[in-house]
Amino acid sequence: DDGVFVGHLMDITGATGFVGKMYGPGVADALRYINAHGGIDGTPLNVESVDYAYEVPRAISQYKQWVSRNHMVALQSWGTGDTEALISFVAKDKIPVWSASYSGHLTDPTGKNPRTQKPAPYNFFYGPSYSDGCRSLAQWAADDWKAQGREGRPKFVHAGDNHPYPNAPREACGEYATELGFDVLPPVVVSLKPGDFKAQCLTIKESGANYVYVANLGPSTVSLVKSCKTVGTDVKFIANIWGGDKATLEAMGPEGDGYVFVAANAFWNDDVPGMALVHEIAGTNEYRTHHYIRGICSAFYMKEAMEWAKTHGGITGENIKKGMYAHADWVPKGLEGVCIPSTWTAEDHRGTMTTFIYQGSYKDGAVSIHKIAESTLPRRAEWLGY
Amino acid sequence: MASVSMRPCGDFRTSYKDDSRLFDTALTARIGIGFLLALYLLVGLPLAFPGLADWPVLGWFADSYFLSLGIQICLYGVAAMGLNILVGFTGQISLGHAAFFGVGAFSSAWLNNTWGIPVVLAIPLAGLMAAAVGLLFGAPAARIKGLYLAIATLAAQFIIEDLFVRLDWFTGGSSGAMANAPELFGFAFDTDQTYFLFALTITIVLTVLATNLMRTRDGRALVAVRDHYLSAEVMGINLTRYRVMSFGLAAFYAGIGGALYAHYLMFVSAEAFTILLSIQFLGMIIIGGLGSVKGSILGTIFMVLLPEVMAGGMGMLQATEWGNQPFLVNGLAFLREMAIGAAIILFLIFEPDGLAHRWRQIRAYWSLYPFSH
Amino acid sequence: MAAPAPAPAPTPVATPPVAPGASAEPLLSVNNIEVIYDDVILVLRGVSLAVPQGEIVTLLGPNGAGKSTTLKAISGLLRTENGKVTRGDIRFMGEPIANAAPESIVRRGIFQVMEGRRIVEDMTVIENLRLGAFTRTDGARAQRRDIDMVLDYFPRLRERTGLAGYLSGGEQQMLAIGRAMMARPRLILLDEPSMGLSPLLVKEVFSIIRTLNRELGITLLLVEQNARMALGAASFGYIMESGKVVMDGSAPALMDNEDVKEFYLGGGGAHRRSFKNLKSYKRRKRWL
Amino acid sequence: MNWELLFQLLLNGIIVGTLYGVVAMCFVLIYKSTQVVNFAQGEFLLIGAWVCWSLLVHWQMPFVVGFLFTLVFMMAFGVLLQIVVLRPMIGEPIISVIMVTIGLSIFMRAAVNWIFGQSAEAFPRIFETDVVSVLGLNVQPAYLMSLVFSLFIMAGFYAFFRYSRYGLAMRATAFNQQVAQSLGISVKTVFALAWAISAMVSALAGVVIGMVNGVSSALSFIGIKVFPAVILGGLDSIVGAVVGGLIVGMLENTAEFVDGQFLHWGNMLTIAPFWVLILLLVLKPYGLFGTKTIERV
Amino acid sequence: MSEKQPILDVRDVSLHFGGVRALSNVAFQVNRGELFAIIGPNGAGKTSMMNCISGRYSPTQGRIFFKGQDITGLPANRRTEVGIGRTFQNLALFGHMTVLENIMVGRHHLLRNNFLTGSLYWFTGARDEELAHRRAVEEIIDFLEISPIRKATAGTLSYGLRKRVELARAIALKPDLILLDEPMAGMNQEEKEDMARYIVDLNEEWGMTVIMIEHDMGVVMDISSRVMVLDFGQRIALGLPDEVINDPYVRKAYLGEDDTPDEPLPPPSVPPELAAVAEANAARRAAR
Ligand SMILES: Nc1ncnc2c1ncn2[C@@H]1O[C@H](COP(=O)(O)OP(=O)(O)OP(=O)(O)O)[C@@H](O)[C@H]1O
Ligand SMILES: Nc1ncnc2c1ncn2[C@@H]1O[C@H](COP(=O)(O)OP(=O)(O)OP(=O)(O)O)[C@@H](O)[C@H]1O
Ligand SMILES: [Mg+2]
Ligand SMILES: [Mg+2]
Repeated sequence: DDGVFVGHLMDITGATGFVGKMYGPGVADALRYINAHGGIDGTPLNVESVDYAYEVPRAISQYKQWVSRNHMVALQSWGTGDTEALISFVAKDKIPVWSASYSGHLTDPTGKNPRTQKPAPYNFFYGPSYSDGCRSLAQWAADDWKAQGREGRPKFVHAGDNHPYPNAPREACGEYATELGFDVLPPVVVSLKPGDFKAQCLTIKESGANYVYVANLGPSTVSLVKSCKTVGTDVKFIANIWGGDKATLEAMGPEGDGYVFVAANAFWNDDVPGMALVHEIAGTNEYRTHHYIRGICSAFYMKEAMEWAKTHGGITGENIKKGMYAHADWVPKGLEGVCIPSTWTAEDHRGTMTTFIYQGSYKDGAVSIHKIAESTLPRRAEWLGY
Repeated sequence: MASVSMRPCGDFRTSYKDDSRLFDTALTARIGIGFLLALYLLVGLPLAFPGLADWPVLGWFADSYFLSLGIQICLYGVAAMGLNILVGFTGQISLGHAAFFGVGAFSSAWLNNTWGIPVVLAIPLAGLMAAAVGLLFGAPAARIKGLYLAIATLAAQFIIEDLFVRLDWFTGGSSGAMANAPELFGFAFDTDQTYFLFALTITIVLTVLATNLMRTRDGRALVAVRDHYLSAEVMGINLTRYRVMSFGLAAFYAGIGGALYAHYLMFVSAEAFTILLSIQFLGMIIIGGLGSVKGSILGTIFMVLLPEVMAGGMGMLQATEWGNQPFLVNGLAFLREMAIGAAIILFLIFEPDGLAHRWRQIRAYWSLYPFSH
Repeated sequence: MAAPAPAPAPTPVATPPVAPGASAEPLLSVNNIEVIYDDVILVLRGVSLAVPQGEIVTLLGPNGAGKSTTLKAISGLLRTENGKVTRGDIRFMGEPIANAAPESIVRRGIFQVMEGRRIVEDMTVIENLRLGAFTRTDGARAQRRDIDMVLDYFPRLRERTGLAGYLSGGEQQMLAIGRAMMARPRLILLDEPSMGLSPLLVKEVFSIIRTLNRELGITLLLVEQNARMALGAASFGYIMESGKVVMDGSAPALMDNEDVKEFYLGGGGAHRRSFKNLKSYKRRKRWL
Repeated sequence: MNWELLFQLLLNGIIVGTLYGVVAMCFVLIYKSTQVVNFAQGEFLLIGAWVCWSLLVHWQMPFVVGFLFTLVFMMAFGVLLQIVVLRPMIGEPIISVIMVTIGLSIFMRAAVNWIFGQSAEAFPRIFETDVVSVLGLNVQPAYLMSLVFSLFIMAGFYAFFRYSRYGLAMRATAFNQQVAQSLGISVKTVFALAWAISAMVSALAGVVIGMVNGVSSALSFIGIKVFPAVILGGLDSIVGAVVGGLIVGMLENTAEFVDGQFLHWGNMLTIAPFWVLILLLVLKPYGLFGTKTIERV
Repeated sequence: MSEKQPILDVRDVSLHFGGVRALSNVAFQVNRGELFAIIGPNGAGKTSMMNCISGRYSPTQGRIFFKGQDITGLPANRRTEVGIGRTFQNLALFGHMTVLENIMVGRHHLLRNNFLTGSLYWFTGARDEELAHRRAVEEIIDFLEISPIRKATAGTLSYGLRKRVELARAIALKPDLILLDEPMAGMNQEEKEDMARYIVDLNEEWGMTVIMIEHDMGVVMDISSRVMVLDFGQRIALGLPDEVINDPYVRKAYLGEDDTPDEPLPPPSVPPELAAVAEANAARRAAR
């Protein structure tokens, strides 16, 4: 058995390298582990991991090379730009993709939602869409507001760059927040590149916002939180899935105390059955962020879909896609408690509606992270692809 | 008086018409046209007879990796040609070319999606729309010159980039817009092979147009404005008109390139048209040779292939035992980036006038051979 | 009136070499050099000339002969135009300087006044003059005195306080010469100093050239189109054509030469040929 | 109208703008002496900040010592850069040199990211307090330090170009390298000097910004961000660079005010300076203080 | 002559740059077919006058009429259409174009193709138009005897050749009035004679009216029909060449003539070191 080819695009050196270098190795390590343990029931995976530096043209030519030279059957990919650019190609070439771009519209494989411009039948991702992630944070914030016993309508504001990735959940989330009883303030634009955000923070402070949804990632969020602390903005920061992790909190230092973010898997030190496998895959005891672990989940869903395909006509892109629909409330074997049970159907690529909500705290120079809630959103039809 | 004409010995022209041909000699004409015909044939054959795609050499011409590089060279090359008209010929540096490229991409998608205009028509129309935007943002060129103008175009880049995300009705906002493959008489150019031929044809047409332009009145006027605008004015050239017009022309070419980009990827997002792309366009024409239509294409080839070659090189490095050194494993990707930067630097140190210049020198050398010097 | 009374002539900074026995060696000698531009265009094909210490030597020739190229080869500025001395050597005070860096050649005491003025347009007259003294290390006061001296030579420049770029052509030429004076070199290479100057100023410039030579002890190699003036000032002359020296001799000898009279002096000495009456195109003599 | 907010924003603009001004001055310095627009300016900041950071964090140096070391290092770095990369480009078309700086920026950014990583790191605490209050606005003390430094640097630059022999030589070199060489000016030395000073001063700005925002690869973007400042002031004016920086700083903040309070268009802070830039250039094609190029025939 | 309408009528033109009064109330007329010369010391305002006529500067005061039409406010680039062409004192060629292209630019206002029709070359008659004008340009090239450098890049030519190309370019405009700013600067006697020839031919055979700034009094005396003298921006004389040259003020301020004659020349001597080089050069010449 010569094996099947799996392409893996990651961003180590590019604009999103900050989290890319956590997620990418998760996928790569998992695939290596799978190969070392018999591959797909004996079929090895020929994996090529390539750092495309977040540059779309490079991703495209790499993709073409894999398709025509290597007969790729599946792709593990990364960013918004390349994922969107590849939607048509992968659909035509029938190559399923697991990306780390969680834009809502990727979850609509048939184009049911009128807002969906183009169905994305071969696109998958593991975890909540950006919209759902933000919705669950809004839900948590609403509870938090009540739990604190505060009066009146809380104010909610989106803070992120004017780019596809941060903007992806803006409207969807705003609508839900309004529904939950928030006053949704005009969004504040904060660059994806870190900088001095005191001006924006003064605006936020002035507007009296209570919950700031941080739509960016990495260093930019650090700058935002620090700048706001400097000018004395008293708000709760709630961040999307890429906006919070241990590295980010460590860079924030004391200012990161109380920082809330959403996640889609258990953490490195959590006491869950599947975590042993995660440690084994990493081959180290050194702390790994939840992005790394999400990469492992992504790879393992693919693996099991391939296994299903192998027994149902062979490992082809088309069969793998069907394999994704074969299970419900599905957790890859060995990762129990790590990955959230997920269900994909031919009409609905929202794997999970459940999210974990974590909070960072800072004490005596040390950062720690705790799960503070678990939230499950209703699988509303009108939210499909939005 | 030393004559500095570089033409092969024995090549005499007997009429002015001969003297104004596209190709310098009958030989180069034959080589050039022959090369293009061969390209059509080699790509077209496996397309017509899919069985041929498995043949050893023909197979390369059906390889969608090579073809996708070819397509990228075509669509970026067209845009680079436009930038060369602006920078190389007219002498106005632009840091906002990617924005016009983007305008073309969004326009073409919009015309096709919203108004149902067939893609083959939408592409030239998108060129015109980009040209209109180019004229608008080029208008300050009537007053602003040199690096000040360059930075004004940088401003245009950021402003247009911002508008891409803002103008929802036009661009689909931050989620971008879908685009369709071009179709002609029911035939869709939706594979790499067909699209390559499509893009190649457009590129050839635009190259010929640009070459013609440069050897006629308005083309000369552009160069005159660059070389000495004060005396150009006295020669009856309306400086403002030509300065602004070159923006329009540049944007037109960029727009066509962008449209080709859109219909190849079938998706357009604002993310693709950043200042980095603008800088890359500049790199293409500087490396290719300012003020040379041919150089624009050569430079594009260089810039498109460089990362690919570097990636290949890194792959090879990885395969050696050296590649297992931990510091290299983590650094491979950075090394590639560094290699790209270094390649650009080294290239410019050794070839500051660009590939087109070296090309001319080689030709001069061979045509004077064995009497060089 | 000769030159406007020059300021009390200060002693030259660059004193001529006094090494005994060195007198046989000219200050500057150019031996059979060949110059190529752009790696392909051969412009000088074996040019030799010598400039003895303390003399004025002139170099004449038609447009495109390679006079400016010769000067640039000496001053090293050829490099900046992608040209190279590919054969032969250039010696200044006995040391080879061919293809050396221009700034090091200036330090040795050769200063070229380039053709076409080449002043720094976005600086004032004074700043341009100060720049001329860039390589000098004898302090601000000496330089200020020299600036005064130059301005005495060219009183017009005194009134020009704006940017040098707005000076008239002739004023710029004055400034260029003045800038060379500021450098106090041993050898000045003057490329067409009279170009664009009014007859009055041409005379003045030539008397300044003589003064520079006589009073400051500066040696000059002078490229000129005004052959009459040039041969009048110089002691020796070379004539170049198509990249070669085709004739040379002492200034009076050259002035007596029929060909020189015909092509450089405008007919036989005293009675000038009228420009108007040259109805038919003339014979051309080439020394090829 | 919320006057207090406006006031605070403007104050913030002035403080941030001074830093823009410092970086802009480095730009102007290189432009004034070589006519080169240095696209690697941001990387100078980046390298300076990282070097200082690692001296403080890994080598545990006291701030003053580490800082001085950084300046010396950057000076050497600038000279080295000139010798290896820019010297061969002397006499080549300016646009090629500009492209070389782009190549340099790609190279240096990758190298720095490799060596130091891409995450944001915080500077160790240097000042006693985290925030100082200036007229009611809380700012990081590093800003005040930079304010003082920039005043010194500005004065230094001004005097340099005004009175120093080398200042004159730099201007001549920028005007025309051939002419400069014919005057005995070593273009190499001028280049080395310009790049060394620029690298050094950039490093200073890098350290200050690093102390405020944390050190990360994004520092390199400042290089592009100051373009409007440079141009507003006029490419070749030191004073203009500072004024340009202040204007851009205040403009950004005013835009933020108008946007945040009334318009809610979003992103005005980043975009407004560019709009203003174009408008201003149309009115004053050489910026506020730039010298008009001489047009004579 | 006086009953003919002047082709150019300059009425009390003044031009100020800040404090500098480049021209003050200058008035003169040039008749059709004249070869009119402007002379004057450096910085007198000659070039400024020409700039006013060609539209580079607009006069602070006064009006300029051309063929009876007021052209004072006409943009520079529109003046080719009415029939004014010029050359420049400081070279202003398009350095990167070939000589041929440079001259073709001169045809700009006579060509009708635009970027669209030009791009479509074969289909829109652009080619035929180009070729037709190419023929006219070749005629000019032959006339000025620059055919060997037709394809040379203008920027690499020697100074004198560039001046000639500039003249060719100005002729290509087919102007009725051609303005020549020091056309003979930087030329030797022989080349001046050629240039004078061209100018006279232009004037007499091509029928162009010529205004020429020139410092070589020989040329001015011989070929011009009338001469105007400017000094400090003011017209100080205007008349036939003979009258003007004998004007005492002109003699003093411009020619500097009533002065002591030139200092006696240094005694002719050939230093020994020159003799050696001269010998070597002679030997090389003999060998060829
Ligand atoms: N940078 C250059 N590149 C190529 N060729 C050049 C260059 N400079 C000069 N030449 C050529 O070298 C030859 C000699 O030029 P040079 O300027 O030395 O002549 P010249 O004797 O000074 O003439 P003129 O009296 O007109 O100034 C000319 O044919 C010219 O075309
Ligand atoms: N654009 C300008 N700005 C300021 N001053 C100027 C400008 N143009 C010319 N001048 C000044 O006007 C005066 C006349 O200059 P112009 O060039 O007309 O002299 P010219 O007679 O041509 O002299 P030359 O024979 O030396 O060329 C000079 O003093 C010059 O400095
Ligand atoms: Mg010369
Ligand atoms: Mg003049």
